[in-house]
Amino acid sequence: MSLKDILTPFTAWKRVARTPVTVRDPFNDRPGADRYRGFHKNDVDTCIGCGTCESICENEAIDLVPFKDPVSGDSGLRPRIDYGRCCWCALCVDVCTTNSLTLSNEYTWVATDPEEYRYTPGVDKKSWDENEKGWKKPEGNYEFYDLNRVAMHHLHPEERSDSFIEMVTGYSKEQAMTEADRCVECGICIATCPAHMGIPEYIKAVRNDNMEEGMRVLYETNPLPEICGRICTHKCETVCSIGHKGDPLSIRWLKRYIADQIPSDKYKEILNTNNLEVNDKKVAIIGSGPSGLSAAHYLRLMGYQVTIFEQYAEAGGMMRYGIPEYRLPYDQLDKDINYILSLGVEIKYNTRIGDKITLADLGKKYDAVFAGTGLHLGRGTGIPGSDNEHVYYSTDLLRKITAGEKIEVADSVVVIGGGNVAMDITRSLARLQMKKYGRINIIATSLENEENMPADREEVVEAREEGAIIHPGWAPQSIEIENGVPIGLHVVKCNSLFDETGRFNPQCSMDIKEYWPGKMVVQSIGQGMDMTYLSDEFKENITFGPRGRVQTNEYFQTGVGWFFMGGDIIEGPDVIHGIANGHKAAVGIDRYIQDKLNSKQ
Amino acid sequence: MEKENKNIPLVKTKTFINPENEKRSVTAPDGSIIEIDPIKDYFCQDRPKEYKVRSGAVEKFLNWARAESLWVLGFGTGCGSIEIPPLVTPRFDMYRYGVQMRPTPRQSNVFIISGYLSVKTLKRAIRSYEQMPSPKYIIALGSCTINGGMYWDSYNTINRLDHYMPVDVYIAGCMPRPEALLAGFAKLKELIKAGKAEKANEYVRNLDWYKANQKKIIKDWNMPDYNW
Amino acid sequence: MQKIIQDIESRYSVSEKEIRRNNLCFLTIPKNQAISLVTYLRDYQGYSAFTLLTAVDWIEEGHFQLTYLLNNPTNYTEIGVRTMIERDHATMESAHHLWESMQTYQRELKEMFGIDFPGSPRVDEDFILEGWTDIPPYRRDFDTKKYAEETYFPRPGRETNDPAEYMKSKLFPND
Amino acid sequence: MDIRKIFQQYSDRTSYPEIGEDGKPIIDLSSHKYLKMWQGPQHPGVTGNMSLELTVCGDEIVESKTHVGYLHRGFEKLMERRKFIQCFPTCIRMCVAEPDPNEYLLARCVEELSGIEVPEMAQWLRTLVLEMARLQVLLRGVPGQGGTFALGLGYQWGNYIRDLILDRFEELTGGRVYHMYILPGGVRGLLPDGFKKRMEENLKLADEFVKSIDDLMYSNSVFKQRAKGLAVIPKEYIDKYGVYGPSARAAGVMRDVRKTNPYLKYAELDFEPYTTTESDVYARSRVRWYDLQTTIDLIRQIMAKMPEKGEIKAPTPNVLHWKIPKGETYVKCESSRGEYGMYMVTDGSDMPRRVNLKGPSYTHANMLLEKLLINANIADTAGIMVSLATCPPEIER
Repeated sequence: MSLKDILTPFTAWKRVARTPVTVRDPFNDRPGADRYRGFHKNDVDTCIGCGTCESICENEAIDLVPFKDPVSGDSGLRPRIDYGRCCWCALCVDVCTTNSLTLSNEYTWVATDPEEYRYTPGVDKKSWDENEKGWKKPEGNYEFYDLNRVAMHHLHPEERSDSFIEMVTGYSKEQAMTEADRCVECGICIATCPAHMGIPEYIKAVRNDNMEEGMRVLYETNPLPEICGRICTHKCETVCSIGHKGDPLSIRWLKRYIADQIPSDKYKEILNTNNLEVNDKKVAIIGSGPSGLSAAHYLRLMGYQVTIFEQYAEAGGMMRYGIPEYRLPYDQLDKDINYILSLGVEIKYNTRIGDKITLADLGKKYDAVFAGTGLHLGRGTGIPGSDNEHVYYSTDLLRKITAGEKIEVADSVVVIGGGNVAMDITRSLARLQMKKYGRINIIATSLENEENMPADREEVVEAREEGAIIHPGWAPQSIEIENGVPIGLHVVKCNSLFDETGRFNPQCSMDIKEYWPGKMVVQSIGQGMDMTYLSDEFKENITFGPRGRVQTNEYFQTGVGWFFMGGDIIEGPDVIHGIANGHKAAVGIDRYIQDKLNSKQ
Repeated sequence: MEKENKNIPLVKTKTFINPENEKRSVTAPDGSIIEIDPIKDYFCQDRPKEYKVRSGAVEKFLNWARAESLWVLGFGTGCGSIEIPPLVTPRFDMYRYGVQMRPTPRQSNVFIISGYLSVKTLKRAIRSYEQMPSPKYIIALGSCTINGGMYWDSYNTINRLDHYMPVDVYIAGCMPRPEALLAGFAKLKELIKAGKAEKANEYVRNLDWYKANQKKIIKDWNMPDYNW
Repeated sequence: MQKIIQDIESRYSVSEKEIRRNNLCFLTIPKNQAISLVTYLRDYQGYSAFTLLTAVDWIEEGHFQLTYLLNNPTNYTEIGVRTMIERDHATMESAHHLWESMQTYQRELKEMFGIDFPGSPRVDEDFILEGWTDIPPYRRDFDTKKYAEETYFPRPGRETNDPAEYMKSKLFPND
Repeated sequence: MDIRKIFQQYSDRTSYPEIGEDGKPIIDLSSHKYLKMWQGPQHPGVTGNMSLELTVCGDEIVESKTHVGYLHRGFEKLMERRKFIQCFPTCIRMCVAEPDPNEYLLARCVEELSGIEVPEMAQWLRTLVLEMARLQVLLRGVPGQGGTFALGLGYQWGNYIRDLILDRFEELTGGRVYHMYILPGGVRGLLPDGFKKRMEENLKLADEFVKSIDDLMYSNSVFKQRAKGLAVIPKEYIDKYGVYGPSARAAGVMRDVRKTNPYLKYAELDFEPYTTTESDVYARSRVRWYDLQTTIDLIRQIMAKMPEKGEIKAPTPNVLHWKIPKGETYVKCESSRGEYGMYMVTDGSDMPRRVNLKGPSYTHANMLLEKLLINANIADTAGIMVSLATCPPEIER
């Protein structure tokens, strides 16, 4: 022990003269840091109630409680947080699909009643709601799931522009697993899908590489997965919660992936439909489109004897005769249809109801009838020159292409219409032109401007890739006829389509004119329904709504008890509505028949 | 909220006796033999009594005095105790608010339950609490004391502190910052001055209910029911 | 690392080996050889520091995996010696004579997994738990959530909705 | 009466109690020579919520048993029923004083078992956070040693600077104590603007603190008298009892994972851990004091060497259903107390099969402390415990 050891500690005295470091007012002087993880805030208008915050919370601190009525894409639920559980890890903020959930930098909450510590941020007003600082999801490449979808491989425009082979190649296993991994299993999409398919469930099956399970999930609500996996309008993807920050999941391609993996001879085994029961009740179905097939499938599973009446030589309706082969190859179409037929569904081809057999005959012979006759009639523009024989309807042309009939495609074509069917015919004719002339000269025009074109975006992009010219925002005025054949189309600039009240009322600048030459003009501005089989005796009992659509109850039952209708003539037009209608109608038919049986007893 | 079910009869649990608490006779240095029954001799087993509120200004003065000298028991029962050192050191300096740490329950009147309580600690916490002189208060920190917090599914930590001990003030956070703790003390002062920090008396009134809850989870109850 | 593994393989029946990094590998050894191998590694191969002993419950296969992790303080490598023991009446030879710290690990395993180490000092004393009467908590068949809910009653008043189910009940209840 | 003579009379502390045939002391409580007493869990002199069962003879300990488990939450069990990402908030609470090594180890285990590479920038930030964590622990721990010998002043100074470091943590990570900063794949944010400048100001204060604590504590005759020669760990105990980190380095054995198995960016940093051979409480405390300087220096080096911008997180699978193939690994890092390791077993599901955390306190507080306390004074127990830096939540998890 030296003297130094005794003296040096006294150097501490020199601190006496220092300024004190004590925080004077600890309640106000020290707001949390900019990134502080304090109490929760939620922007309830942005929040969609997807519940990812709930599923990542390791403490089960988050409940989803009703906030408003659900709408498509918003569950109407909002997270309520239990501060008896929360640990302020902010994983809920980082995982939030809409970035609506954040933390403020407020951190003081003292209470005497422990029941107080449960609140719904954004709904229950708190003093920190307006607090701008606090934890937000870190910027930059910081994500808990991949925001970019796995790109689907398309055939190159040069490869595809002269042939009808399928242009989308489908996912490989690895791609499908990666894509399926992005799903957060919120289930928001289910309500938006018309068929209410178990989307998160089958995506989970992809993730677990359990295709058989995936197949069973698919067939619970959708008996045409190969078809839907290719041409579905995928409304589900528009509400996908991942889509708020990044690309929505490729739900459609994942569905196709599952169906593609299972060979058709395995279907019955996997779906356990080898020995279906048969009862003595019979149901007739008019039309073998998506709604007809769907109804037939579910009715058959319930044990009914089902007969389909099809006016053409092959089954599939619009899926076969309306959709070009490059989008939906016939072998895949047949795969789904043949499975349904193999369940014991009888089909009568080339049988048009209304000709030899009337609806009344069916009503007598069968316990119930379902009509899914679709929209097969082309709708005309009515402009001068449109009555020329070389001015075509797209539906007719598409049907002819499918049936293999020869089409005299001209070396220059104008298509009127900006919907998906217009794109289909544009691209089909382009392929035919390429085959015949080695070059493409086709113009499609639509009333709607570029942003509002009714066709799917990718359809327009692909059509352009293939060489078609798309001119949106023009109103057709007249078709120039020379020597009995059309030679071109006069159009004027169209500015707006709807007036303030939302009525269809196109406004055009008549002085901005354009003329597009074309030796063939195709009208593709919508389709109409052929309801000639509905004779007057039925029309009495059936109510018609706007635009000539039949009014049905929620089970698609018409005023005539045994007669059900569905598909494009009721809702849509698209495949998935047809499938959903068919399924629902099958349930309705089952109830109707069972009720009748019960009342007899 | 649980007023109606507070009449649960006292559960008789099997009483374990630690070897050092067993009855024994010892020989004193002078050769005489002394019988010792530690449970009886070392603990007071009487039921606790409610604190009687004095009248008017006297009580008001006493409450003011109590509120301005909160002596905290230095027992870090869980993670929350890591934020106590900043409080006793210059940055936040809680001495200026009349709050200070004491090493023994006999000198303290505030017990900070700093977060989760494992069953093993709960037993010690109850003993410490009961040894504190009345009037006494409990401040509970963090989620864990409210509804289990992080450890809601753990087999060894309690979920709701108010089932076992009476809590006057809760502070949210995991863990609450020193500033939040100071706010908690301010709230407690407010309550004491208003004469509303009555939880210790509630504990006495509902002693049987609390004891039943405590005995339900403390498997080896080797101490008297009440010791102070 | 390879050299040591080859050397061990020539002396002991290694049924499985997993080389994780160039300084960490795991070897599976029959139960009766495990302590012998650990001793060998300590005394002849320089693995004189003992890092940890723990168990993994492979309830599906009906055995516990014991892992003795040894550290070589000179070349800074680690070897994990794994051995499988029967889950029913699990016992293992005690290794407390090799390292003083071993008895704490064995006490913990006895308490948390119910694996007995006959002869290990204080192995039957309570270590972490106090008055525990249920099955040892680290076993996979012990459900901690169920136990916690039954014993410590969580605060009532919580209810939650699944978004998909809620939307179904509100938007299309009949489907 | 010469007091010195009385002390000399009892100075040979090994003479009692008698050692039995099994090598253990024979302690007959009824002889009135011995008293059994508990230190903790409610005691200001224990490091956290743990207790010692001491048998004393006079004021001298003849036998001690450590009792832990007051903070047992069953983390390893809880993590078996949590997804990998959900393990993080749980895991960091395993050591309250220094949570960041927990985050790092868990993230490293997950990354190693699933084969994820962490971006450069994230590695630097991780290194920074780990060193900051060490700094804040040491700022409390170094003067805390004085506190156990009734020298509380340094503790007041140290805690103030520690609080400033916590402010920097708050700025960087959003949390004061539990940072939740390191996640599998990377970290949760870049340095805020002006961080380095503010950090440098704090480090200057820390520099000054290092100097003044040397004057106040290490040159203090009272501290020297009490700490020197107390609880010497012989060199052969290092492996036998499992002694790590500063405690081992005080005995002349180099144990520092940063140096022996460099992880993150430590290989690129220039530092030399201090070793000495006295191995008593004073030496262990002194090693920590040198560690404090090393850490301050390391933080300066890291801030100088780290890039300004960069990716902070590698892409990971969707954390909500992240499955990791079957495997097992052991990852370690250097905490302020010594080697801190995590052993993880996965079985191909989205939750770990088993996680086992191995901290130095586990061996320090149990067998080693029990051994070292024998023949020490009751008044010295706190000093010995703090010198071993026992952290109860890490022992029982």
